[in-house]
Amino acid sequence: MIPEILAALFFGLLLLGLHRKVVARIQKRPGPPVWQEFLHAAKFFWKQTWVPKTASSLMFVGIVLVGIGIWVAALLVVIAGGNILIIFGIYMLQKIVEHGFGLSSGSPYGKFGGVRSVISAASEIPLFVSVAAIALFTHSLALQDIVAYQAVHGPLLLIVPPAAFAMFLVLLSKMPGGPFSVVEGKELVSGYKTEHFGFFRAGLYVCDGLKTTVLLWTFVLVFIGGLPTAGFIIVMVILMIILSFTCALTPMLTPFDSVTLQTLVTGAMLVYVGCIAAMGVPG
Amino acid sequence: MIAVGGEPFYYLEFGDIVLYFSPVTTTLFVLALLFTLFVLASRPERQVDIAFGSDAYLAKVITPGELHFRKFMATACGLASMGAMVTGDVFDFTLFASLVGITNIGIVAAVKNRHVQNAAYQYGLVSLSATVPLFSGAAMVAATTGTLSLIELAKGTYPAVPLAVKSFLVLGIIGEGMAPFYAAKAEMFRAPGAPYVIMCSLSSLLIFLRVVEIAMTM
Amino acid sequence: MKKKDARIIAALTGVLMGVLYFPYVAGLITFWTYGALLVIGAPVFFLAAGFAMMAGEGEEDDPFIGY
Amino acid sequence: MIRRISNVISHFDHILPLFAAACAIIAAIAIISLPFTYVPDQLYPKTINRASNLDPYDRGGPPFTQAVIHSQYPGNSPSAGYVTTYLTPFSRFLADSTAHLGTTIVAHPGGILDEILYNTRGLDTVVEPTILFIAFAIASYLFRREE
Repeated sequence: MIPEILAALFFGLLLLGLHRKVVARIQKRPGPPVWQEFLHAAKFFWKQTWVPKTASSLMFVGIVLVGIGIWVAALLVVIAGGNILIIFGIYMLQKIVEHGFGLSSGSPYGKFGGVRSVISAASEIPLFVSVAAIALFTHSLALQDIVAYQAVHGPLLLIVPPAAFAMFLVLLSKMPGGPFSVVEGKELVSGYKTEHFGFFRAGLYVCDGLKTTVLLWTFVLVFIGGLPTAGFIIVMVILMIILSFTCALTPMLTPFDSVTLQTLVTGAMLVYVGCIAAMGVPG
Repeated sequence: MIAVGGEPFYYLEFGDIVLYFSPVTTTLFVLALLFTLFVLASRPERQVDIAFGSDAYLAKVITPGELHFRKFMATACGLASMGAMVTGDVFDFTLFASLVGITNIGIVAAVKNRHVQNAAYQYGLVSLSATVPLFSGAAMVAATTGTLSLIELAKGTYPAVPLAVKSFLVLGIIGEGMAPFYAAKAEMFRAPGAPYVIMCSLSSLLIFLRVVEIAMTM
Repeated sequence: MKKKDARIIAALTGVLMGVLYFPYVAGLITFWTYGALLVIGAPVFFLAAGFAMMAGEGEEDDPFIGY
Repeated sequence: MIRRISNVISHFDHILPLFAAACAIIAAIAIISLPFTYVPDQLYPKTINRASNLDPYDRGGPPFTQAVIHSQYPGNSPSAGYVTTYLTPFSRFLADSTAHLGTTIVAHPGGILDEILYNTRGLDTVVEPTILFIAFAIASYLFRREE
């Protein structure tokens, strides 16, 4: 399992580097090298670190533990083909981790990042509607059952495209620089990350790397199905490039505009799922 | 039956109310437990504010009395969410949810900040009125199926719960602080005392996750 | 945390995770037992290693307030 | 349009009307989807004796014996049905002499908590008073805060 975790971490950081590269090329900048995020993580790990004077020290340190722990757990659940609700539960916990990072230091900038992250809690709701849509077809939420269903009936991407779109929006809200990424807006210095420096920040990069891999992998597993390893890598890279294009070509919304938009999407999804449920599932 | 949360591997019986530990409920339970331990063990941060007009800044300090009260409330909130995570009974779940709503107000009730207090007041009104759809949802589950036990409902031998009843239940939980009704909750986050205010958000997220599981199980 | 303690914790968790990998591959301990160990051990190892190597010695600093 | 909506939802004074509107919509959907079928095979059924002084709370039968309760898992609570009709002597006196006492949760220690909750539903009896006491704790803290 250790090799898988390290591979997922490395791959996720590379994907984030690719994201930066693509966005930079769209903006006619050369952009950093693809392994830039990895270099960042390594650089931060070897910097002198301490806990700020005003911080709630246990929370300040503990939240890094929680952040890394939950994403390792999420990765293990994906590897084992476990329940998709657990993965999404962990995904929602990422919100709490953001609050913890932002609020525990006592810095006003971190605080703003944390409050922003509460406001953007709407980004999770489309997720559950798409889960409901999936459950209507597969009658199970275990990843291995979903993959097995798709092996028989073809990818869910073609069966329930709106659910895939809703989950795509969810992925988008976790990408740096996307339209819904209000938590990391540039006017907030570094948002919730402001006060975590040194190896705490390196821990944050570990979280980000694992998170990127887990989320993209889950998306591919749920909506496209089982593939050989090379296939997974190729599809995830393609998905990442699509996400990067979306991020680069859309403006960032204000916090409550992003809430409104996501709520409207959720409403539309609810109507859609209601229609499926009312008409009965084919097959 | 849709095995939404996976097969339970342990049952804990309190009379008719049976707590069950399936992979999903156990994960949520452990997370609630973890943050409750944080609340118990950690000291609050001193929130730094910039004093406008000069280059001074001040750190807000939480007094011991306020600290104890908020720690108590946040712990109660953690216990309530832990209960809500594993309970196997619809009515018991709604009780835990309303307990979470009340303790959330308690967490920020001690803060001497007019803005936060106003937000908490509005939040309190919403979570109060949310108990109406919440409990009526539970009551209608009992009326339309004859049982309240999720374990029995999951077996599929009872009549299906109408969609409108499920929406009542979900709406009641959403009123406890999920989108788009959490504007007050976000303002409550401006209160100092990081470990305690985090409990506000954690409890409503966890309870929402759980109600999704419940609505899909029924 | 004292640097010495951090070093001991990092070494302990690192060795534990490394050593138990072999019985896991051999099938002696289940996936989820070893998984639980990793979920707890990996972040602890990471932070303890960080503390052991790079913990600041001097007085703590104030948070960043913008100037 | 989106901006106008977000202006409304961003202000916490607006969320109560917003929530009320949401409740109204769901209630309207519920009314449209009526009738729901009532399942007569209910847990905790009871026959109401309108003549009793304990009217809505009287479960029937003499005190200190086991009332008939249809519970979900009878094996888990062999003593179910005993305490539902249990009254302390003083409560018994109140119940015999007036129709208006001993019917609320705080009326009298040993009075009737709630005829369904009491001892048929183990954990609920704990959670429900807890909610009350937490509410009392908040209220008393706020009241005494300035001292």
